[in-house]
Amino acid sequence: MNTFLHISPITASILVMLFPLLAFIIQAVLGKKSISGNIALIGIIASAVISLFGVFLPGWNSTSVLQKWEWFTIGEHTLYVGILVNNLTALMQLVVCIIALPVHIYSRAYMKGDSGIHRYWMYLSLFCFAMLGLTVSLNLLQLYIFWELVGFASYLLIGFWFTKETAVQANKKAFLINRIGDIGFLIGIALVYAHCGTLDLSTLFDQTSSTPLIDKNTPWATFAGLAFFLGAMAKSAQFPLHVWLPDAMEGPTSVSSLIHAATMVAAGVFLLCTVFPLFNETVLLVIVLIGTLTALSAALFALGQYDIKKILAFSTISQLGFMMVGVGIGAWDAAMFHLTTHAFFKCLLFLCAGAVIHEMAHLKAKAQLEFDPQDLRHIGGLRRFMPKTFGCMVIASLSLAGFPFTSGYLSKDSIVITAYEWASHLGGVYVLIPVLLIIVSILTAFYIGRLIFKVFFGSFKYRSYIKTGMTFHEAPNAMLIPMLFLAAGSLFPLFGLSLTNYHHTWIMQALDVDTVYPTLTQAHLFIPALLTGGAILGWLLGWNWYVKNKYPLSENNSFVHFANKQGYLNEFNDRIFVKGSIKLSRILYAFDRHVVDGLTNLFSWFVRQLSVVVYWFDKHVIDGLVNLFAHATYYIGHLVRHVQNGQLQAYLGFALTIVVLGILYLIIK
Amino acid sequence: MGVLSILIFLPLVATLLILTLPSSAKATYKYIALGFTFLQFGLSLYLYGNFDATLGGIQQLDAYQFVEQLSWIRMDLGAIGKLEIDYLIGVDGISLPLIVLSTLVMLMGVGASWNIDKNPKGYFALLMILNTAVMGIFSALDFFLFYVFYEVMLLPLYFLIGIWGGERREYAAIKFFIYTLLGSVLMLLVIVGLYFSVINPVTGAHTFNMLHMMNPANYVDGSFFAYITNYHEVFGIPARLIGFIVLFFAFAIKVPIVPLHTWLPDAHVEAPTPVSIILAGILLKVGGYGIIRVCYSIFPDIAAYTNWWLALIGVISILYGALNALAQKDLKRMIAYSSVSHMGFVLLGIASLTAEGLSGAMFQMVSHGFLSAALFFLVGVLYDRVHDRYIYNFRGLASLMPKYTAYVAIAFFASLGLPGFSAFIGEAFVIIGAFNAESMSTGVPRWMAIGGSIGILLSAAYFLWTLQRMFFGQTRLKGGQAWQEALTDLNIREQVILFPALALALLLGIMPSLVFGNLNASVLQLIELIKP
Amino acid sequence: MITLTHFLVVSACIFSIGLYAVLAKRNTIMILVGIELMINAAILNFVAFGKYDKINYGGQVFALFAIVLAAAAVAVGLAIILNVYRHFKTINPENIHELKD
Amino acid sequence: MNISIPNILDQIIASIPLFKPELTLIIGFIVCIFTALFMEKRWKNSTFTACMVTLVFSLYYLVDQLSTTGTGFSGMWLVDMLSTYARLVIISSTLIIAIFLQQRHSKNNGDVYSILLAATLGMHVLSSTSHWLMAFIGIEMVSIASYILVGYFSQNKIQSEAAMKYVLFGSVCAAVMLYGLSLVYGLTGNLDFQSAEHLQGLMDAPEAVITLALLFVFAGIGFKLSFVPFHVWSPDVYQGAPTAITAFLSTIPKIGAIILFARLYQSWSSTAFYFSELSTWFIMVVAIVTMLVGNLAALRQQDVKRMMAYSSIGHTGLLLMAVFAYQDAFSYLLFYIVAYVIMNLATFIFIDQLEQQTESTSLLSYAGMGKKMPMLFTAFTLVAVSLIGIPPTVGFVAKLMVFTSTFSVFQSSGNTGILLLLVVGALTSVISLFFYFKIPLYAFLRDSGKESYERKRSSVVLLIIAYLLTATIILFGIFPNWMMLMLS
Repeated sequence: MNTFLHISPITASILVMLFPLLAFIIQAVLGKKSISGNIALIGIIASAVISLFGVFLPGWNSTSVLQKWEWFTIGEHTLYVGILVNNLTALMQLVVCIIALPVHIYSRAYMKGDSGIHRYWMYLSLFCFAMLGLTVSLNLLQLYIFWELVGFASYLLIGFWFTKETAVQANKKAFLINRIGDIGFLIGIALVYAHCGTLDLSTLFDQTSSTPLIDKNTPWATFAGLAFFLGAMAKSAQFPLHVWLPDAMEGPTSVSSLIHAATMVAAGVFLLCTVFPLFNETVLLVIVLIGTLTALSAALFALGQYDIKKILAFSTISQLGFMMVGVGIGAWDAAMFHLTTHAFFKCLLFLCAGAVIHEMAHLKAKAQLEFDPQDLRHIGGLRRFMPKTFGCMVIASLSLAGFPFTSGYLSKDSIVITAYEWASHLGGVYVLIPVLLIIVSILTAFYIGRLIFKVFFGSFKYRSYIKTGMTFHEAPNAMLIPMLFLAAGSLFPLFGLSLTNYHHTWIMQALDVDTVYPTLTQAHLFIPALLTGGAILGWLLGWNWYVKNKYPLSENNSFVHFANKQGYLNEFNDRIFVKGSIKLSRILYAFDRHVVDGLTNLFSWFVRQLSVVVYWFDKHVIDGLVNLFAHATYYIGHLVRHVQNGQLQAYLGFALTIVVLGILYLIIK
Repeated sequence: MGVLSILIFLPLVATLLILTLPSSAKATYKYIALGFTFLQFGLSLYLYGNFDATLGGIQQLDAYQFVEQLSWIRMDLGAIGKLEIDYLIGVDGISLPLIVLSTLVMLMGVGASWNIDKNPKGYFALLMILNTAVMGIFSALDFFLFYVFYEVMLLPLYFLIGIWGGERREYAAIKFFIYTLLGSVLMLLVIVGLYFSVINPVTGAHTFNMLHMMNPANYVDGSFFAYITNYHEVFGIPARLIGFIVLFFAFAIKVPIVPLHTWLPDAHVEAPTPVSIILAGILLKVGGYGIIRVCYSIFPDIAAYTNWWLALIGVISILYGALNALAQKDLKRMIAYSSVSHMGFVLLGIASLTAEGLSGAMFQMVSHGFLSAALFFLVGVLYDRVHDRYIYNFRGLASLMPKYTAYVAIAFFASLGLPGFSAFIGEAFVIIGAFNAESMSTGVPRWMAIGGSIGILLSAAYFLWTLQRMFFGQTRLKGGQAWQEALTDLNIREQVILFPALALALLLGIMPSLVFGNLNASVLQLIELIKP
Repeated sequence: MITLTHFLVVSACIFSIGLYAVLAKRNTIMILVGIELMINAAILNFVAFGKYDKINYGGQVFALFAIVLAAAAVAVGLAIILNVYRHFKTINPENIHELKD
Repeated sequence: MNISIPNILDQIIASIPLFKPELTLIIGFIVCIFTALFMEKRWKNSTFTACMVTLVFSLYYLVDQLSTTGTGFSGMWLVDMLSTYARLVIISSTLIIAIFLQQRHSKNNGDVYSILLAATLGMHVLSSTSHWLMAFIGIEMVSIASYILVGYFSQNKIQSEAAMKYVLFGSVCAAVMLYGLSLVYGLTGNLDFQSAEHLQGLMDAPEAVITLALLFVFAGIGFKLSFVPFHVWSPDVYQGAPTAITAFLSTIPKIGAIILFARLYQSWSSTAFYFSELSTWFIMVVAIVTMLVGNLAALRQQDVKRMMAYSSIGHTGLLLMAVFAYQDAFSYLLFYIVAYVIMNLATFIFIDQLEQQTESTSLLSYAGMGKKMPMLFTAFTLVAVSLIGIPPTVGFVAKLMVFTSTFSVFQSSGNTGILLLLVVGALTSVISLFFYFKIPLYAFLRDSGKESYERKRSSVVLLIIAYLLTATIILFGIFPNWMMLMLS
């Protein structure tokens, strides 16, 4: 198949980058005239096709190829720009294309009629260009450039509705917090450059060479590793730098689905996978801890949310935490795997949510109602109105919750199991990590279940309106088709025919990294069971609690006792887990809002105040000193004039006195 | 009359032309000025094109290009020997980018002063004199010549600010003048000292030739600034250290560094738009150029000895300027302080004494050159429309003047160091160089580099804040309806001026080799000179 | 017998008196007189020293010139003071201070 | 030494050639008196013409004296390059002053020219002698002539007061100096301060007496140069005197005095005894103080002439610096003098022009004049720039040369005091910027509330001269060696 078009993967991946760029430029030139988005669409289709047939299929599982061109020389060192195509990059690029394509199609319907649509397509193409460039960069500096460009694109897209105050606040926040990370990244680059004199990934992490450039057990390596991780933390919204992602939901939902769920936020993970050889134990441990913390906290926050997109945002954060853990435990293959699967189902989730919100918004508009179309409490029982959406969403959620037959199942297992192996290899408190991860995945199942039930089951608050002729119908095909496509992608077959064993998925086989610790076969049995069980349990609870929020069973049932028990169990569960966890989540969320985010705001406020103080200092002390000096000189000038009082004899007296004094001084001394 | 001399003295011709033309022809002045600056720009491009990047320059004359040497002043002062002053000009990798930059910024400046109606004759005449002085500074290799141009530069500026400036123009003008003169008179003393310490190896006479001053062999033993066997001390401080400090002080005022920067906000805010463009675009660079060409090249030993402090000053300027910018309510003042912050990077890079840092600093100077010019021009656009710069008086301009907003956004992001634009390369390599300094053991610790990188964050903060505060959100203006009409979008002329600058920022951001290519040899040479 | 010292002492006294007059008198004419005294003190010195200057009579010659010049100066001074009196109707230097900072 | 009459006569006759220019002046002086008495009625400007002719002639004699050096009148008259060039400068600037007077005070001005010539003669004497007697005569001639000049046109209170202050202060200083001289004479028994026994006498003399004598002597010179503390008279007199006379006062008398002082210092500082040390320190301290006082006091002035008085005090400080650094090479000393003269003459001509326009010498009256007479104020600004010492003007080169020579002294002696001298010199030029630039500040930056004045009595000749002077300021600023060529 790699004879396709007879172009080398290098050229192909360059083309993949260039098409969106081309689209961007054309649309920038056209300006308001390009509202259809066809150009962007064509661009991304071309990229997708080429990246699949030109880069991925030929590049996959073959030796990594790279090509570099001299960029500029500074001092003795020459920097190159280049393209690196190996499994990792090819996969990442493909994922981006495959996700971006449906989102583009979806957007055509979703964004139709928006006044600023031409900017939308422009920004979207820009983002695709940057993201695709990021994936195949050879040079760390080059990577950094694209890294910031995606941030810039996301800034533009979050603030797409720039007249909305919250939106512009959000995009400012997003960019600034990402800037913190970027500085970390930059410092990392600087350190690497200072010690190795080059930034080419190929030369830096050259496995073949006998003497690796980097001795990772040096303090600077630790420092650099942490710096890189800081960068990843900001991009991938790791605690405590995650605060920007929930706010970023101010952007159009399609944007959230592409950028803030599937691709850009995953760039952090991708970066860590790229520079993985740099990390030593210390750094990795830090990554694991932060990852776990993020996964847990975000999952808890998600429990209590009422805003659909917020829930999904937090779930994204938590899933990113999973990936981080994957990297941290050294199984970055698993992390990449989860990244891929997550891209599909999370994107799908957002698209479905988008469809729902779209309809709700329409209803709101038509019926002149005043409610937040994203608020769960206003939505319900939609499965009758939009069954297909419902179907897609269910698949996506199942995948997220990690039910068998879904891709999520495989990837999540891969991480959790490896984590367990890692923990049991190290022993001691490390076991806490996999345990926490399992709890998190159960929580995940629960909150996503809650979302599904609340949205699609129960009774719809605004039925009455629909009775009165208001149409409330399925999403249009332009939106459905991408969703269906992604839904297909969220199932296991895409990744390999083995239902249970993630080791047999082609991604894992290709990217396989041999870990220091042994594989525990029994783990492959009970952990999936545990996860699945937990997931099912979570859904049951959710079902019982949100759909039939009363005891389901009648008296004269043969299963009374059991049912009662179950009821008790339910109540028990209800009291202990559900209520408890929801309360907890509320509290924690409040904590997050007011303390973590509050800290961010506090910090910005502090900087503001500091700046005011500094300015005061500048104006009154430094400049004041300058003026004081001037005035002092001026005043001395004034004093000197006292001699000139116009009295002749005073003059003479003055002059002669000084002479006499001089004489006296000279004689006496 | 070599091409370089033509480049320098062309504007003088323009001045004479303008002065001789009767006031009835005042409409033509700006076209004359524009024409001559265009010619200059062409010449500078010619220089750029015919520049041999392999030659280092710095302290060896044969490695300079477009050199012209005429004996200018020969005076027999009897007991104290012959006064030997040459008209010696030349270009090396350090000065070439700045020359090209200056011509470009001058072009922008002339374009920006298109609708100056108050006494255009004097205005353009002074502008052209300034132009000459600037070109002279960047190409003079004889210290006397350098000093002459350096001082001549001040006079036109005083009047440009003082006559065409804002309300507090008198204060700003004299403040600027006094500040700079204070630096330069002390510099004059050091020049005299150097004159007596250095002899021209060929003629054996004392000389003002900078290149001779850079060569330790030419120093007279026991002279005041002698390299070796120098016992001269003033109040216990070695003479050479004093000399370096004084020269640094003189140029640091121009850069400007904290705490010698307070003339800058006043001068920028009070100056008319074209003048602030030139101030920020060219004159600040004179400081950086002076530090490299004079302080570091003539006192390399001291440079290596003091760079810790210089770097510290640089970091302080970065953070201090950024914080000040964050606190501003006047847009122009904000940008002025941002210049302080960005020029801090230059100092940090220079002080790092690494090839990366120095090149980064040079690049930062170039990029800051036209970026700050563009920024000031943008402020000027707003000020022309409604004569107000107060950030809080504007809201949601984006929906009112989309083109303008687009340009502002690009300019802001370019200067807050968004990759793909030139400022990023400059700042990134300053940081990288500062990090590298420890590996090169030039004595600049890493925490300074980190401090610098925090400056990048802050710059993002104030630019984004301004962007959000002024341009986004619902349109609300202090001036109400009147402003609504006044605030028309950019016209063709303004776009013609803005577009090249921003395009150049992008171009250099993508192909830094355009600058680095010509820089490298000289930078390496300088590093060699400083590291014996 | 009168030695050089006597001359010097006397001339010093005269000089001081003249100086006093110059500084203290409230009448411009008296100031002129004081100046005259000072000059004469100097002349006295010259003559006294001239006694010991064998070669050429530098002292005496100087004395002569000094006398002439002093006379000229005083003449001019008087004329100007007259002029002042025309404008100010007084010659008390205390009251003549149009010009000052 | 043989003092038989024929010998002396021979000597006198032999010395006549060295004395030609002065002889012309003397003759011219007498001629002027007569023309003023008899011809003025019939032919106006006759005296002026006579004066001009005299000056031109003596200029001519000077020029062909350029190569000759020698002493005459039994060592009382001393002609060398320094004196010749100094006298050249004096004569040429006197020419300008004469024209100035003629332009400004056309009526009953006959005797002014004779007095002017007398002053010039005195200056010549000062600048070409090393003998105290001659020096004293010279000083007195100049002083008396200047008293008369100041008082000559006195129509109002201010001018007469100025004259009075000048004459009294001057006479007192002269008297003090005379007393000092008498002591010096007593100590040394020889009045030629370059001769060996003079120095020998000073070496043997007791310190206390030396101190007294020297300071008294310096008082006289200080009055002429108006350095601190003998500067107090100059602001009042400068302000009070007619502008043309102020121009004269601020330039010419200083030349002679500074030359004398330079000779004196050179010959005295050659040895390493108390008196030379004393004079060294004296000059250093006085120079520093003078520069500071002059420039600081000028900051607050609102009257241009008064401001210029202080500025010239400040420049005296720099002149002292030049004297301090004066060794055999007089070129930069002369250079500074010439620069100073040119700048001051130009300045006062401009001031005078404006005085004619605005009937005032107050800076406030310049407000907004820049628009009405741009040419004049541009030139004026350039002169101010030169006075500050900013390139590309002759003022800068002069200052640079003074600094250079002073630094060379510093490098050889390593005396930190000299460094202080240099630093003060540099800093004061920054201070001076502030008040000199009041002129363009008012002229260009301020707007005048008043209506424009009718142009009256603005003399074209003077303006042309002033512009020429300005041109030379720039020209010599860029090509100082041209001037040096003329000087050597």
